[in-house]
Amino acid sequence: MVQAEKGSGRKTVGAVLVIGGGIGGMQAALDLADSGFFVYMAEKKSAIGGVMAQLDKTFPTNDCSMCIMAPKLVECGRHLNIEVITNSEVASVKGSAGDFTVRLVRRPRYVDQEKCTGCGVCALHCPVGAARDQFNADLGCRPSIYIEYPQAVPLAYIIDRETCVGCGLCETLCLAQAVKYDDEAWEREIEVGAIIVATGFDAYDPSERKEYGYGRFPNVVTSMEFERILSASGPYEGRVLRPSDGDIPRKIAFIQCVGSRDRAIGNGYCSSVCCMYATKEAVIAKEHAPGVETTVFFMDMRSYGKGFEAYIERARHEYGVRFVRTRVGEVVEALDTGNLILSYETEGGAIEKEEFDLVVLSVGLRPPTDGARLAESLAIALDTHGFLETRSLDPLATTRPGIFVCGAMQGPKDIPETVTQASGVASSTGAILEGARGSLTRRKIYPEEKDIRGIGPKIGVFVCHCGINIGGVVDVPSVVEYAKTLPNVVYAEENLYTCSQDTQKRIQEKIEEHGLTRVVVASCTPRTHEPLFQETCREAGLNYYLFQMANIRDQCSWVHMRKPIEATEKAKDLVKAACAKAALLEPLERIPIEVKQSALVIGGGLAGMTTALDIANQGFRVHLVETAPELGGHLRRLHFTLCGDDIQTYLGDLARRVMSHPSIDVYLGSQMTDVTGYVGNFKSRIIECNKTNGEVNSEIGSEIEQGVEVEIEHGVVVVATGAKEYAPSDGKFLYHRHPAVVTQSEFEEALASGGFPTFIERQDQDGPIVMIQCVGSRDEERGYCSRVCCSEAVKNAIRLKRMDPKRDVFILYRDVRTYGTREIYFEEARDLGVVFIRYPDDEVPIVCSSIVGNPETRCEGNVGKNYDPGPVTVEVTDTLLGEKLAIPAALIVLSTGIVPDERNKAIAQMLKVPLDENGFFLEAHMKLRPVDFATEGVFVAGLAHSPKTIDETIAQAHAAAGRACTILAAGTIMADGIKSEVTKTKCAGCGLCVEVCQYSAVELDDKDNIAVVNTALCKGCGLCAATCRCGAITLKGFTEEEILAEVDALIC
Amino acid sequence: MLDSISAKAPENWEPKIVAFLCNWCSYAGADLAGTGRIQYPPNVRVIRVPCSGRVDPLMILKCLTRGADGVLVSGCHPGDCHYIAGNYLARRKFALLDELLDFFGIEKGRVHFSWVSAAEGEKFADVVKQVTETVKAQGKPCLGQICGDERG
Amino acid sequence: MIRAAFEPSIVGFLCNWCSYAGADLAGTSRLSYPTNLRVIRVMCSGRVDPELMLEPFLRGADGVMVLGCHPADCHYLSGNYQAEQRVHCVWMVLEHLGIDKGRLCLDWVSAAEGARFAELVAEFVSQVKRIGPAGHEESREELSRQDFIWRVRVGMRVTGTEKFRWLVGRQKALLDDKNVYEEQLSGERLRDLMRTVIAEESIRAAIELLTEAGPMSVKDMAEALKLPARTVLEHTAYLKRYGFVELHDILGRTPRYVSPRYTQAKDEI
Amino acid sequence: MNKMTGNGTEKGTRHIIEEGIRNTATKMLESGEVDVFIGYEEGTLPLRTTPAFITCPEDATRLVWGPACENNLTVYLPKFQGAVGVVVKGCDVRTLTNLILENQISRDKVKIVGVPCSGIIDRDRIRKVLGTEGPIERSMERPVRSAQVTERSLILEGDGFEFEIQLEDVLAPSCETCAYPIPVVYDVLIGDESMARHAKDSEAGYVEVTRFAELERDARFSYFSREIERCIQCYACRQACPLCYCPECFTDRQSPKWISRWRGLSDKILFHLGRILHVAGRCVDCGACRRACPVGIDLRLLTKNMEKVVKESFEYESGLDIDCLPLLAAYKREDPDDFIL
Repeated sequence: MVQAEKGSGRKTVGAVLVIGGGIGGMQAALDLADSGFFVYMAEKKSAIGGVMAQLDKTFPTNDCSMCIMAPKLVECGRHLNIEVITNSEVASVKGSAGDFTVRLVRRPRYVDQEKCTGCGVCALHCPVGAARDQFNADLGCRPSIYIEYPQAVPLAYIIDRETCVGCGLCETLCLAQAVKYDDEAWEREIEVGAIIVATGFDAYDPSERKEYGYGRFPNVVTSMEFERILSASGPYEGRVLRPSDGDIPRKIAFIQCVGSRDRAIGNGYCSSVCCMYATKEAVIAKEHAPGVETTVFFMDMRSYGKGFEAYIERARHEYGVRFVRTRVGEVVEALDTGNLILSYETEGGAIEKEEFDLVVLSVGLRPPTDGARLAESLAIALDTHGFLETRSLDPLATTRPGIFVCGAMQGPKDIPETVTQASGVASSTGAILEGARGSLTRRKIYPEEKDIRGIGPKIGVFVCHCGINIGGVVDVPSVVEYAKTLPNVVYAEENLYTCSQDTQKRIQEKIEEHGLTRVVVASCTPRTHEPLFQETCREAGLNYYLFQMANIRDQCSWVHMRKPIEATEKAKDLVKAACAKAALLEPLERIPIEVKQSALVIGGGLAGMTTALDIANQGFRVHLVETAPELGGHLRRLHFTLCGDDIQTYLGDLARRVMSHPSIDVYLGSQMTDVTGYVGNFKSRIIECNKTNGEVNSEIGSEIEQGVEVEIEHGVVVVATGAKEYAPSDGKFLYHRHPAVVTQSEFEEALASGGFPTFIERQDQDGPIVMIQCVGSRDEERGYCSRVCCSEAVKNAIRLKRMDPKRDVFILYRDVRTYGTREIYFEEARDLGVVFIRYPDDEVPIVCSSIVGNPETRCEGNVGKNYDPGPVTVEVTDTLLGEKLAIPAALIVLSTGIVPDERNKAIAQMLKVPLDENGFFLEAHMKLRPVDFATEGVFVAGLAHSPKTIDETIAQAHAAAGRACTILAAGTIMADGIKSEVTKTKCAGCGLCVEVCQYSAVELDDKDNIAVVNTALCKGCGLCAATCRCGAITLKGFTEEEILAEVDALIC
Repeated sequence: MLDSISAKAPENWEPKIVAFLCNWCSYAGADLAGTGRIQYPPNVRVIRVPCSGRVDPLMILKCLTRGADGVLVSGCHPGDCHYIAGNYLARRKFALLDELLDFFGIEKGRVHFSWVSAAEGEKFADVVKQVTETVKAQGKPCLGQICGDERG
Repeated sequence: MIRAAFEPSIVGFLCNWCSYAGADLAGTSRLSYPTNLRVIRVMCSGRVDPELMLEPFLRGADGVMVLGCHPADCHYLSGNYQAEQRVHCVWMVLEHLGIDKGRLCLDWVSAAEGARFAELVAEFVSQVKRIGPAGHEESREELSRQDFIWRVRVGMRVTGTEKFRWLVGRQKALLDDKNVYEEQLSGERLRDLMRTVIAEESIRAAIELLTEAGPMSVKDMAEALKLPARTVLEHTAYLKRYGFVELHDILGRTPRYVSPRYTQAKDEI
Repeated sequence: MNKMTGNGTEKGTRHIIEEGIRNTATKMLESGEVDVFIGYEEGTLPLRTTPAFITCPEDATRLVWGPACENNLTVYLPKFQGAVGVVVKGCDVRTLTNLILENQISRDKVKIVGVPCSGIIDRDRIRKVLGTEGPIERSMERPVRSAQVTERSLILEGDGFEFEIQLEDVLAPSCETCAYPIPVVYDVLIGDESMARHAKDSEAGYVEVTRFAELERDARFSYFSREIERCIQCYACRQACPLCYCPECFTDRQSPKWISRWRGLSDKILFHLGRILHVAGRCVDCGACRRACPVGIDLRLLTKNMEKVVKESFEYESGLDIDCLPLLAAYKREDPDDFIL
């Protein structure tokens, strides 16, 4: 496709439009901008961040949502190649893939985004205060001039024209003169090569479900409202209070599936995330309000993701969260107390009533209200639920070429999957726009750096009034006078806004005029503004690191508003400390690391092939290593998808494309034996075995003598080594003992071959087929859920029922985990008459058989060699009936789980990347870096990461490619100058630094037994420096001298 | 002088407290306290470090012997460290220091550690309040006094 | 019984150039009017701050008169217009607080209108007499003296807030001219906004006053203020965020809040 | 003259060990297994031994063993390039383990000759028993000229007197409560385990620190202040410590200047606290620092307390495991967190 377009000479635009600035949109934008494309990000609201910004904590790590997201927010906000267009929507789209013309409409903000410093004085005084604060899920109010949330990007206020009376106060107060009442809506046409839809979801409005009393009873809240209640930045500052009277609730109930799995209201699908977020909220509530009892009322516990099952177990056992399997029928309010009485039916059939102080409705995810309108203007199709239509074998493409989708707009999903899809669309986009890479991106050119050696510190100090934010409390002129008296300070001045454009010019002039070699700015926080001032210094020829900031606003004037004298004293101290440190600063180098323009992909299954193709299509060389003699991996055993796509045809086509791609070198029957180097510069050795049979010894390197060794250099590594299907051993379930016991994939193979499984010929031909779920999953040995088995069972059950409608099919399960839109197939299976029987967690069904001719014998496990097995029966306890059933079966199908490959360990050691407790590869961050490793330049995709479905694997493979290409496309990586450094003569070689370094950046030199820092790997945390007793290792930019100079300045 | 740690503090004595805040969580939390205009005592002076793991216990001791009246070290919550496990490794050192100072007879209220996330502006303010109050309650510290006497 | 003997205390703010001169003229003309009025001379009716209009009630007044020059006659051009805006807004405050707004009157008396002055005084005195003594079964709510004083204090705080003062100050300009968006605001819209501001600020002021006396839970405050606890919670949370109330303790499962002023006062004792 | 050996007639434990050491040294040197063998030889003063660096098998007879073999010989190991045999007591081997963990010594270059230890003497205690001031051999009134060591006692002889002291009464304090008298790691164990002192529960060693910790805070502080004020900043404690091997100690660093010699008590405190932190989780209570201190500061109190803290907080005991991570190179999620706000 790419070639065709190039050949036809059609224009390809090297820019991309991302619609939606939530976590998905941000990730896609960053990945694209980092790999050479200019990104327009159109966001409906006044700030990017989306739903994730509203969340308190995230499962399963309980990370603070804002903490982990903020760096991405800030990066999007100031990326040279991302233009964030807030308050805007797409009006129309013309053209085709590679060359779209998009008309954007931007609503007025009434505040000049460039001028607004986000100080918030306007909002503090705005006379209108009654507008509901949507960010706080309407639990509080906000003024007419507001920001979405304190960390908003762009950090500029907006006027809500609906409620504003136009009194003019904000304009009077704004010293930055940012208020712009005559702001008007404008339209803009942009040219882009591709469009990414990342609009996310809307939460279901539970008012419709009258029986739960939402809207009528104040103590019935939605999960989103509760999320805000839990948040430290929320309406109650993180205290768990109930809205009716501000009391701390004793008992909180979570009602699941509100607006999900509910055909009556038209949302038949499962929202995928509610079981986990409700559990998380139940856990966090317990942390915030010790002693509170939390109960989750659920239908099926869908903790299918990586680490989810363990999270639920911890919630249950460590935190004492109670789980009740039921569908709550009704919620009524108790008289006087505002408490709520829930009625529900227990599994045993009894009707229970229970009183709670607070009820949280776990509302589902819906397509955004304007999703249909957007789809119409983009001319793309929606599925029956209102999400964008995609295919399971091409999950990121919409129905119109060149328009892609990621995140919850494609179907309900959690954050990591959204982020995965986002990186994935970046890759898909990159592939179609390959020819235009770098054509529209901007790059800055700097003057040569000044040589400051021998000049000595000459410090210039710039103290900011920040309008009245600082100047209103701190006596700025006296701070300036004080600064002039400090050692090494040769110049000091005050500014109304040090961050304004004209002050930047002024700082540069002063650097020239006074020959400044260090610059100190006393203003707001370095977290947001240091890069700006560093940039200013660098443009004036000063090294980035000859700059120091004193935070006299966020950590001084704003927090000591009623103590001007003390605040001024503190500001002086902070300036003194900044100057003391500044005098010791040294120019540091941002080292460019050349990147080898090729990738190594380990594993030639679905994930490996997809990744390899993507990277190759983006114009980079790929080395694909597969241990088996042919490509395909686990996928060769699957035949059709849940929605009926033909897998083997797809696989054959995919393998052909990989084999014939000019940029992909395929090493079949080969193994990687060694990796050295670091991001951008890896060197690997591969043993090509070229063996003909598929059996390759799992011991890596055991084939060295026979194979040919090749050494390849590459910039990145993608681990896509897959996983295996669990096979019950020792005759468990009579597997491999009785011919009528097969695994799900064996069953599928038979179904695919057209006929009814031949191995049951000897059996009772008309007997039922019994499927047993959770074989090898969620047990003592493997605590995790294998995620796919429920859908696989449903898939094969439906196919069987279609072929042979009269045959009884039983599925014995613990929780049906047909999450997302897969739920529809679960419904279909039930409609077709498949019987689902739930068995208790601790009573695994027993498969037994007798020996022919001796019906009294009963074999449950290992049976002697010479026997002739009789009919099989499954014994199971039905939790609904509460009794034990014995089902004679024609065939027993075991839904066996997915287990990690035992070779993972060796590969993990070679790449210095971690495995999780189950033996799958452990990504850098469960939420936001789902395909990255902490080790830069190494990525993971597919089953090697955790069990997942085909569409998820494809998305993740695209994602790994997308992430890998950000490094490959950059050509060079600029490493930050804050790095550890070893003074050789002081090092005793004790190796403590090597052990504590989480990035394996420090190694002991074999010869001299001294520590050596690999600056390419060092992240600059300084842990090694603080651990070294000898003082041999220090962190440049945060040396002991510098820190102690600050200490001395602050104390003495 | 040596017999009593809590030499009487002069009237309206305001302690100086040095705080080491990790860049990614606690410093951000302190900023958030500012954005939320949450008021807290002005006695704390912040030194920004990349990670709580950058703080060598010797630095804390040095602060005390140089005359700081109190020290606060704050990092990301366990598990949230931007550098994977810097705070976990630092925590061991801090635990040792904490016990050492206690055994040595230096008041528990001098050196404080806290976990403050980027979303906990309120908590940061509370921590500063608590630290300032406990330090004030101790009066002028002996170590500082020894130092001050010898300097002066 | 009380009513029969009731002689209200009235405080009158009279502008120097017209009303005060008018009162003088009433004197020189030997016009007789009730003795209940105590006059405070101000340079302009525009000098009478909303807080000043309420302050006398705290000190035992049963009625307050603000008298200025006739429209367009103001010695300071527009001081009387400002006074008019303010009185209208203070009436809204009184209304919101359940205090009879007839206790506050505004009128115009020129230097030549001695008779009108005497008439107005007599009229107002009888009006206040009709209303009855301040804080004796005041209004439909039958406020006690204590409740009355308390509400006046709430009212004074409301009139002291920035939002209230800004709106009072801008009101006339906004109604006379177009707003910043070049639109003409309806008086109704502005009054609605004013009412909302007064309602909100009253709750906040009330919460502050309650917590200055000691720790209170949201439920206690809601009961004291006869408001839904939910509303009180929302405003308590707002005040807490900006440091006007603090969490005092948690009794059982009920957090109690207190004003920092209470804590300070206690510390000083 | 010193008689480190028993009275010759009965073959005492000590004698067996001494023979064992000599034989082992001879064997190791002859076979070329080691280039040098480090042990103890008799010193020039009564009840003193000195480190012996034996390179010829025939010199092995110089080696001795007895309760005066106090030095921790592992301190010399990092200084040798070749293979070294070394005599170690239960405590010494734990410093050796640390040195191996910290890459100061390569395990394959050292032959560990373990000795079941029955405790070493404490000179201060002997002095106190004798009631003399200063070193016993230089006492003004009753200088000790020679000493004999029997199985259970010391016989000190001077001009016109003979004084028998029970060994048990003059044991080093750390030996009294020693939990590991038998080396936890060795290549060769001389004698057998029964020859060692009975191992005490490690809790026994903490009695003193626990008692001290119960004092008032002010009392603790003034005790330490008084003790440390006597410090002359000679840094002998650091020099004697086998685990203080930094090429440049933080006390000597010029930039930043952590410690100054003229700033008085505050910097002395900083030095001592800093030193404790640097040996935290590594110190094995061998007593070398205490023996080295010329002014007799009670340095063990701080180190012993730190040992207790490390054990109680992190279930970590220094020097027992050759394959573990050093205390500060590892962490557990469930490490103490309650001291953090």
